[in-house]
Amino acid sequence: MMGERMDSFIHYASLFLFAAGSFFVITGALGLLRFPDFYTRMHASGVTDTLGADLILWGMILQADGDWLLIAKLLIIMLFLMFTSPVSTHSIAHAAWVGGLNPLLGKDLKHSDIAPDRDETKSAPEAQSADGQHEGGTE
Amino acid sequence: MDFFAQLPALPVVVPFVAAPLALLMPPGRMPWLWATLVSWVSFGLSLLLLEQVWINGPITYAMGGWAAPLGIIYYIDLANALVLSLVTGIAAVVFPYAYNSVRDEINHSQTPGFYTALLLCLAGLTGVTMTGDAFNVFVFLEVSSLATYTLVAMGAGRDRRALTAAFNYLVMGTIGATFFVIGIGLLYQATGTLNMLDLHERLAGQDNRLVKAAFAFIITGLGLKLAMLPLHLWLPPAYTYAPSAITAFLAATATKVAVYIMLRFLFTVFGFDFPFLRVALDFFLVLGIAGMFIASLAAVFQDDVKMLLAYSSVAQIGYMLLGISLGTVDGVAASLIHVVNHAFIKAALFMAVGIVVLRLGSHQLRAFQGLATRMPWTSWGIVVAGLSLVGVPATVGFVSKYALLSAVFAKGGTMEIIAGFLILASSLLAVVYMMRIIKVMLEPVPTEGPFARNIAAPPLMMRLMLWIMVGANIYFGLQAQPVIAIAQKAAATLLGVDSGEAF
Amino acid sequence: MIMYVAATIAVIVAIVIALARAILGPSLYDRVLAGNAVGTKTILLLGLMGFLTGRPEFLDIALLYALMNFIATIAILKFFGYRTMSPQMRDISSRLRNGHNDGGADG
Amino acid sequence: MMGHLILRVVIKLLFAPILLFGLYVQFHGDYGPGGGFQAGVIFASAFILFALGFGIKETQKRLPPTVLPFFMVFGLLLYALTGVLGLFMGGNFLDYYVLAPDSHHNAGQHIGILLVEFGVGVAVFSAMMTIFYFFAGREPEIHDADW
Amino acid sequence: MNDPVSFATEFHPSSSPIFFVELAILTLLVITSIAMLRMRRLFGVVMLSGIYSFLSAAFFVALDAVDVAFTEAAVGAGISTVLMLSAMLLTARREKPYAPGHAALAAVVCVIVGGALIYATLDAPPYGDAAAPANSYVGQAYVDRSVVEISMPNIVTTVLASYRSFDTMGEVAVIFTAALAVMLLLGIGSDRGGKEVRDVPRLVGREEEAQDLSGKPNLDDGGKAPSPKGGAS
Amino acid sequence: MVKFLISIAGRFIVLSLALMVIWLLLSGYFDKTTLLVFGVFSALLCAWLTLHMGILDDDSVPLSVMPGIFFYWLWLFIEIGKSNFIVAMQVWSPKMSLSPQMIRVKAHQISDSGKATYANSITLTPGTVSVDLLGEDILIHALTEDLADVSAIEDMGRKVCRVESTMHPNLKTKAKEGGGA
Repeated sequence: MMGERMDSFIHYASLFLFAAGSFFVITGALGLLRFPDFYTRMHASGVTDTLGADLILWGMILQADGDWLLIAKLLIIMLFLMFTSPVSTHSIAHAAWVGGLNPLLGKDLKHSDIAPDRDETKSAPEAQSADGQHEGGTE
Repeated sequence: MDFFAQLPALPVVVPFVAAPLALLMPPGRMPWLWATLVSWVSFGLSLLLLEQVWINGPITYAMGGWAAPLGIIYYIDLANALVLSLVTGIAAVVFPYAYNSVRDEINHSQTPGFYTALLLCLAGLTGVTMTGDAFNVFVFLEVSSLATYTLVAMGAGRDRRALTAAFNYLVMGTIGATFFVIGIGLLYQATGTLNMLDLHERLAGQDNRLVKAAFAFIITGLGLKLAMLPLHLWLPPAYTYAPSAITAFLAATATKVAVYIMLRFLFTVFGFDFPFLRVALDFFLVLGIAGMFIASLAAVFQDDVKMLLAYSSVAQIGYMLLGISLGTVDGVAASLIHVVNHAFIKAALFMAVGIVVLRLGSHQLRAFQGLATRMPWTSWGIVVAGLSLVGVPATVGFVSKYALLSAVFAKGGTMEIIAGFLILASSLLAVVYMMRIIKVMLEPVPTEGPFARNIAAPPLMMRLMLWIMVGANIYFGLQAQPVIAIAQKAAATLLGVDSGEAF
Repeated sequence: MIMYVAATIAVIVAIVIALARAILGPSLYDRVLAGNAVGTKTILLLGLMGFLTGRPEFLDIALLYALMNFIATIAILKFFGYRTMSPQMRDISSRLRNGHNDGGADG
Repeated sequence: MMGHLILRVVIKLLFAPILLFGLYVQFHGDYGPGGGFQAGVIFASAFILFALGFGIKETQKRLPPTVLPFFMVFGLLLYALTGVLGLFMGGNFLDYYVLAPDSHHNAGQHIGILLVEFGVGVAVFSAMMTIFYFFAGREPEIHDADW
Repeated sequence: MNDPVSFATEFHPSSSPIFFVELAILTLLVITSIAMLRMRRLFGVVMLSGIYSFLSAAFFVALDAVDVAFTEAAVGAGISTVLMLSAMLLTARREKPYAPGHAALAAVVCVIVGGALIYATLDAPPYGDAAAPANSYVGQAYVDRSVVEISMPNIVTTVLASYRSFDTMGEVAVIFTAALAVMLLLGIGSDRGGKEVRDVPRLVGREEEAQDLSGKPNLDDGGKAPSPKGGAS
Repeated sequence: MVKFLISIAGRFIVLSLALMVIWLLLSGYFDKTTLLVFGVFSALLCAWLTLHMGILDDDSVPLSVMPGIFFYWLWLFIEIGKSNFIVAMQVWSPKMSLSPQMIRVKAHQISDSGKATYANSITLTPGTVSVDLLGEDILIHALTEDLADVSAIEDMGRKVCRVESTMHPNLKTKAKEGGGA
């Protein structure tokens, strides 16, 4: 009796987790398509990477029928994703930033004025001022 | 370990195990000595195997002890034993020859890698020759091809164009291999087996689209590998820019093994029960004749001796295809005889060119000016081998042309009779291009220009090996009976004696 | 059963959208991001397929995918930021660096 | 101090588990998907990841390119010599039964497959590393701006 | 319904959901390969080929070819991307415009090959047919006999490492040869080798390249990205 | 005890044990002796390789954050969930009201792994991505103004700091000396 109720609870819980996970996966993908520039899309893909994937993986864990081997593997995958996906995102963002791709900033989504001052030895003062502006903008 | 029971595995296993060891040797003489030793051992083993097969008939050897349809077996009849002896024999002559030429053309520190690749190439070719498993053919074809691409590209030390040539060869060769393996896949789909004899049995009576497509893919793939006429474009540059020793080795072995595989697939796997085969054979007749003429004609206009000889090779493959296309025991035997004899001819010619390249640094026709006075031994070698290429009596070239012509006239169709005359006509083209070389060699030594310098006598080892090859040209021209007998019997086994005169 | 199917459909739809982003671009970084996203979603797809066919041992492959996806992305970062695979990772984040601190960060 | 801290930290953290995963795939080829080939690739990928994070010079200091040919040869020879061993023990080439002739659990086959797969793994690992070293360890030659 | 094992036994290819997954992945593969063909920028091609590998490995999983999928994931998606990128650093980033005649020829060849393959499949046994020769003859023998003869759970391993061990040895030799080829062509002693690698990234010329990255108008993508020149002034 | 654990030998042992556990989890075969032997061998080999590659330190065996990090993760999961909703709402709203910001926060963490954890946490919570990490500065790209909440992010940083210092109070001083030098 108790076990049966438990089973159906697990069933509905995993159903919910799958539904929510699917929703977030779709959301992330849609964001990837809809958002205006690279940096904003990055956030959208983060939705899938974190919540969507995790929810679906949790759903699978509930569905694993107590097979701890499966659960362990799913947890390992989840952990691995948790370690690597932010690093991947950060790496791409960093590469874009260093590569001189300027983000759209502010409500009106203007391209920022942050100078891609890669040649900082020559234009150190300018870089300083640019950075100053940029800092001011955040407050 | 029962030596004779294990004999079939050894010609592959010995070079295969020896190859990686060569990589660890110190650069210089040592890897060469090792490779030479291995090639001699392989040659000895192959001859033993040939003898065994001649006496006892076909041998099967199950790799890993797994019998036919499940495991891979080696199936050795006279056809592969003959080609195997040819490949290892050429290796046994070319490897000793290679030392000086390689020292000149390849960076000293790369010699271990070079000989490793050479031994892998040898192992791959022997593996392809002996196997009785269709997929195993592909695997070992890839081993040898990959090694070959590398070896061709090694010519870049002397001429950067070797890289382009090797790349083109790589692309074409890979496409060929892909076609081949697609064909094998389709065959597997149709029959569920990969063993050649088993394939033949299970293909009997199957004449559906799957098998037809498989046949087309396999033949096209192999056609690329053996440089059948419209698919030959990779061959001339690859042969031209490869290191001298490699050209001599490849010209005498790689395409020959491909021809053998073609024979094996045509007659052992598909056989005359497969109606589509006749269409293909007619196709080969046309391609063979076209190859003979177009490539010979192209050879006439080359100013680079290696390029010239490479085109001549394409033309000679035309002869082999012509022999196959007859579909008779005589025709296939003539084809096999030509495989052997042409290997002797081209090995000798390319080895001679290699000596010239070593001393004069070029294989342009101009470099051959005055060669008759400069290097009389080498020049005589070129003359004898050239005469053999043309088909002058008392040389191997005559034997194979004679066999081919008699096979053609014995077949007796109109088309075949015409083909017979065309063989004679294309031999005239061979006379023309060989005469070009000989004429230049007879001119006086140039007094100016890049080739006017004094040159030292070529290394004894190279000349010795060249003359062993030239000697083989004459010896087997005079004593043609053994090769003819083996080839006749091999062809009979390939076709299955009864179906020999199928149409 | 039905929920696996639903989740699988969702993941496939997401892959389609990400693929569209990968093909559309516009910048190279968008492509990398989309490629990475396809990788993550394929991991999910693999897991789901494992459950769908009743052979969840496919999860080994999913783990391998996660690893390879990561390596590929890092390689691309190297490729972008450094134009060579050889040197050490070095701070080239010059935008942030404007005179103050970070001792030997730029080597 | 080197840059790209996040990457380095995560690579350090994941290095050992990735290696372990490679070995797991190597030794569980009998039971699940995988085997020597995949294991070699995974094992190499851990080192490639290290090289991406810490520089190829640093990697080559720890895993010198000069030892890789030895590994390569060892792997291929382990395979081939397992076969030759079968030859010498009275079977055909690559016959594993003769390695443990009196076993009822096909122990010879298990030993043979284990040895052979290990050879594959070592050979593939070192071959991948060789290819990576030679490709990645070179300066770009063409500096064209058109990406 | 929640019992995966019982489901596996009544697996039937054309009615199961996995069949539609296969179809979907196959469609995606086609789309990806077409996009790869259309793309002139080599980097994008590498990117898409990585995606292609991921999808095709998923496809192999759907086809139950787990070991193949494993290999594809390990080699195709990860290592080959890394190696392709490394190789790209040594060459141009953009495919040269090709001669139109060659494209026509290539198209004809492709159509012929594709036609031949389709022609072949017309007579092929249906997918998943247990009575097909490929499934019934040697394949079935492997399944039946490996339990007795080798007693190992993974039949693929028994086939690769024991029944057809000799082939696998050849494959290892192929990989060995590939590494050897790279060693000979790029290593010490080759006319391209022996160059010292610098431990400092090349900064010279980076600026133009970086600007290019952020998008020059003449490039096919990056239209949205700003010109960094405006920011720098 | 602690001293031993953060010595090389201690880390080696801890790493080997952890790897053996991972092996068992992956393998699932407890009754096959050969596999267990291989497991031990593999774990030791991997640990040795880690040592050999010179990366057997606090990053590869993050003992200093060990017990605390799990509670932190629990907290982080909730944070991730919350910020996911904000981003998801942006995605689905017909008219997006994005206002991306670039902000900068200080990373006060002592150890590299602490900093990396912090930066990764920022990236993991959707809406904020750490674009650059240099010295003590983390540059963040935030999706909207609400998400660009410096104080909330720095609160996360303090939590990471606390996790970091739970086990090794002495680490702090040590690192400070190192930082000062």
